[in-house]
Amino acid sequence: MTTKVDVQGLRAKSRLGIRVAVWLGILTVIEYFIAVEVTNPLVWLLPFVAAKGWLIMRYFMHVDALFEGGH
Amino acid sequence: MNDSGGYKRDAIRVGLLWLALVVVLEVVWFSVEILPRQYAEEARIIDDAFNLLTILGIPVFSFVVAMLIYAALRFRSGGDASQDGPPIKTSTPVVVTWLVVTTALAVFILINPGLVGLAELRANPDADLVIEVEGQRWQWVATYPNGAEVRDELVLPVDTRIKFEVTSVDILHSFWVPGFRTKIDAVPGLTTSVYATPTELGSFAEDSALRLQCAELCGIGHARMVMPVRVVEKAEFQAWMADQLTAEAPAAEGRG
Amino acid sequence: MRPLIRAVVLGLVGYVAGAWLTVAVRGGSPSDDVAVTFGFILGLIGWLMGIGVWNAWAREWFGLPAKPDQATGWQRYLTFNTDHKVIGVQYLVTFITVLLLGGFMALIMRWELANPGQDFLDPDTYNKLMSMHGILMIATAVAGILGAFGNYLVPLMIGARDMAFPRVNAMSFWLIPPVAIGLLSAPLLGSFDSGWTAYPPLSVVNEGGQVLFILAVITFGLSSILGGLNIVTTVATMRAPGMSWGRLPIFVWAAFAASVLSLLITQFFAASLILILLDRAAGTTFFLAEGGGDALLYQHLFWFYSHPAVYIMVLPAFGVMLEIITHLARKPLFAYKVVVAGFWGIVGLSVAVWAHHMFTSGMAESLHAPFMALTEAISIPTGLVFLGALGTLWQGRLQSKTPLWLAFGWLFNFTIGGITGIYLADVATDIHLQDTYFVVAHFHYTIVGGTIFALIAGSYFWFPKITGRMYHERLGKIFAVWLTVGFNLVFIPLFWVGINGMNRRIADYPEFFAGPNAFASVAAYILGAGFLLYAGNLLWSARRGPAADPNPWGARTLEWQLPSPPPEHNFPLLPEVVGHPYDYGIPGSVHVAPMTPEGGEEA
Amino acid sequence: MALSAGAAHERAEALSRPRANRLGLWLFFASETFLFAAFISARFVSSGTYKPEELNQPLALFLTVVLLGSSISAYLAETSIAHGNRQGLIRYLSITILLGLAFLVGVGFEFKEAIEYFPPETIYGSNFLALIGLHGFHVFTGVVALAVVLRLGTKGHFEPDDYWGVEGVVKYWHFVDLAWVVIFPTLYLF
Repeated sequence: MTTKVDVQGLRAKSRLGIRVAVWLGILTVIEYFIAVEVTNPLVWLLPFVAAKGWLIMRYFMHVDALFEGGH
Repeated sequence: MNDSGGYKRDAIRVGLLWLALVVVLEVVWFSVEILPRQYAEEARIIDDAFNLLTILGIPVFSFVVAMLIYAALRFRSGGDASQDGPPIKTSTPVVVTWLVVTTALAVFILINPGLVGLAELRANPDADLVIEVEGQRWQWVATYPNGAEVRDELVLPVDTRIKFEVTSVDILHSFWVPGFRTKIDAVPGLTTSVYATPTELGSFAEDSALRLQCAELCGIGHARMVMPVRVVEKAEFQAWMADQLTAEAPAAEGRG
Repeated sequence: MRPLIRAVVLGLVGYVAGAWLTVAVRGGSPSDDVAVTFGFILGLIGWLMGIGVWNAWAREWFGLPAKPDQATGWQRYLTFNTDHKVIGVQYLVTFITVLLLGGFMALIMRWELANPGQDFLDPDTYNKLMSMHGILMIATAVAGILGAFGNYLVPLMIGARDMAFPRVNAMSFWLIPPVAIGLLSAPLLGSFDSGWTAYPPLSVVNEGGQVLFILAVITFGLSSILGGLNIVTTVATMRAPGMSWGRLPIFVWAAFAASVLSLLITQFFAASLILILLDRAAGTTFFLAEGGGDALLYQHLFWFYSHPAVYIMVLPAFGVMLEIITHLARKPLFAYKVVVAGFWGIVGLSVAVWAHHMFTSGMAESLHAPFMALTEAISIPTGLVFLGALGTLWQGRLQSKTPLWLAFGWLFNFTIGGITGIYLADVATDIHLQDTYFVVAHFHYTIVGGTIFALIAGSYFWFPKITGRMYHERLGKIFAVWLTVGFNLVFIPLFWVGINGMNRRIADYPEFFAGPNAFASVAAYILGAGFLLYAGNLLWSARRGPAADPNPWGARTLEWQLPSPPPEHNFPLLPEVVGHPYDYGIPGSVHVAPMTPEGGEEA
Repeated sequence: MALSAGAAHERAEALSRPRANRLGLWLFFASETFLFAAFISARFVSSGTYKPEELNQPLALFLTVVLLGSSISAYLAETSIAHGNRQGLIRYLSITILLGLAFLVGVGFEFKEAIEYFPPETIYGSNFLALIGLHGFHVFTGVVALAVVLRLGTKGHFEPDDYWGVEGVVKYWHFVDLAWVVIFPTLYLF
């Protein structure tokens, strides 16, 4: 029932995830302040949406696993 | 029959069949009158486009039909299912020719009648007469420049460029006079416009193409949401329009 | 039978519970839009759980072992069976039934339209009948071929034992009966009279049956999405060794392309209907001018789905017909790669042509020219399909069989459908023709003449594979001619009345159009009678027909290398694909390595 | 080919199963993207880039941070079970569910506030409430799915080489977060 815990792998992966989350947080805050300060922010916000989307798909959703076989 | 001689013979025969079909169908098309009578300048533009598309469509249609007739007559196998045809997998010249011809045709019709027709229809934004038309379930109300509101008949002067400003009070309707070939939806909250320049006198009583018909499904009364159209001489129109105002006044009082 | 009874009971219980709870919470009547909505949702869940989702699937979510249904024989067809062949047959029988029902409604309409004036349908009933006919037939065209042959044939043709997600597959079929029940019970709430297009504001202000239409069609959309997702995944991940993309049978390509399209854009139909539902039930104002809403928004969202939907209908039909033509002409499919490129060209362009339905809608005039150009451009990839079909017939050894006769009728009809489509893509002519019988005739040529002909031709062509018996060939040919001639007699006159000023969706018309309408009505009854021959032939042959050879056409694709009907899990051995499926006439060429069990040891 | 039916097929299927599952899920996301795209485009078509003054931008920023936090805990849950740490799976799944519920409470509050400022009888209100509602519905289904997986996890399901249930649900949760990444500026920042 209990399987061996791969502590090192887990720690490395967790750290990566938290780093990505911090980046997402930073981007969100910058995005927010641009939106509050700039009058017509549409063009300015698009890169932030794209960057956040890419981070989530790449690191959280593992989109590249789609193109590999197996686990 | 597999040799190139057979191939050529088949090609020539199917080509002749195609040609014959094209000639017959084009002759038929030019000798029958399918489109309704033109009562407006816009009808001419639209009918020209219709005719041109048909003239170009007949060869395309005939090609398929010629191929089908020829294949049905000539390539029928008497043998069993194990007898295979020649293993022609593809042919670059045929594919390229096909692509070039279909693309050329698509580009041609896009330019003429497509863009040309569009330009002609939009050539002139001015109008000599503006009539507001309002759709409601299930009747049309036309308001003339002098303020007359008319519900029972749309009377229009001949040889006048008329702009109809169309809207709706409830749901979607569509303004369509088949004799003019013009159509635009009546959209609540929006004023759309369409032009017609009547060129011939006539009335609904003589020709059902002269009717303002609702063309957008609007419920129970949709089919009968019709207003008769009558095209009259300019002088007669002015007199009629003035009459409407005097005729309307007592009626409005009575209603109020 | 038991699961079906359970499903009906749980469905009803769910409906009543949903409606009752709504009334208990917010008051109002159990027949108002909100109560019906929640009733339908709970009823749908009850139905699905009852038919087998609970037993075969949902138990696992709670850590319990699944208990798949063990029914055998004909009872399999009434259960949550995950065999793709069972599901294919379920779809086929269901949608041919819906087709006949929708056709019957058309005959009632033609009875009313035989003479000007009101005969026996009042305009309101007529509009409702016309709307019902429309949506039933649209559903048949969207899901008929993809559901029946897509499910039955795709795994067989690519050498797989089943679809990638068999339970999702069973669910996408069992979502269909609630759709039918929802639509057909709409008259209880006053039915819906806004056509299958459900344009607001009419669809916001009309009677409550419209809500059932909305819920049923959203459910149908969910079924299409799940079905499409399954076909795409199956083709992408489950092909037998050697079945490269370049060796896929053309029907698989067609089903794959149509599924990609269906998977993505169907959501726009769902979204547009959800917005109508919100306008009706939640007091929003998306399409009502009073609150600043915009009726044209619906048309954009709706046609963004509904124009490509035409290609969801017709791409699988292309696939079916090219299969039939290739096998029965006994020649390689002409320009195979070009045809596949044509399919993808159609998929790509189809999402960029929607506004040609709106040239007279009052939308911005700057959109007219681009949409005209893109719409006319789609004739180029469509033309490549004709190139493939005609090129394959050229110098073939045509086997004179019913499916091929129907293929000829199909090519003829679809040519007319395609050419008349140009008149509607051209802004000038469309201004006159939009919303007339010209449009009605045009789309019947593409959808009936294109898709339904393929559904019928396919039901003959794969009949021996599905049933193990042969249909009656001569009766089949008589029907093929009857159908083609009858169909053309009905719809050719309708082009004329449309051009001359008869608008569509009307119960009454000016005296001027009496002649052609009477003609079309008589022809419609002749056409309708022909379907007795069709149904009779297939029903009788399925029970009493002579046993069919496993491969009566001498065809090369994988499904024909198996016994008829194919056994459960299809392939006794993993097939190995070694060549192209259509290399007729090339000496020594093979599609599949022989599937004999020699050397095949139980591992 | 000398493999018997059962063996060869099962081997082939075992190899293609995770691929099929993943592809199927991504296709579902693609489909859902079109649903969100329809609602988002409806908002721009009806209201352009109009932005009312009454928007509660700080609340939206708070909601964004909550959802972002739930995404990282979902990530940690999946990573834990992939490396054999069941306690981690349970802990982080629970956190994710709590954050998801917090988000729903926040959205509920926002909904109540929004109905006053831009009621559904106005076009902006229609779009705003529909889009928030659509996303909220997805969050709700995500929470339910997470709860199902959490329960299975506590009962001993899922192993480092077999945790598709967790992976699938967590991906869905990230997708809901991804949708919010677009919806947040669409509703609150333009």
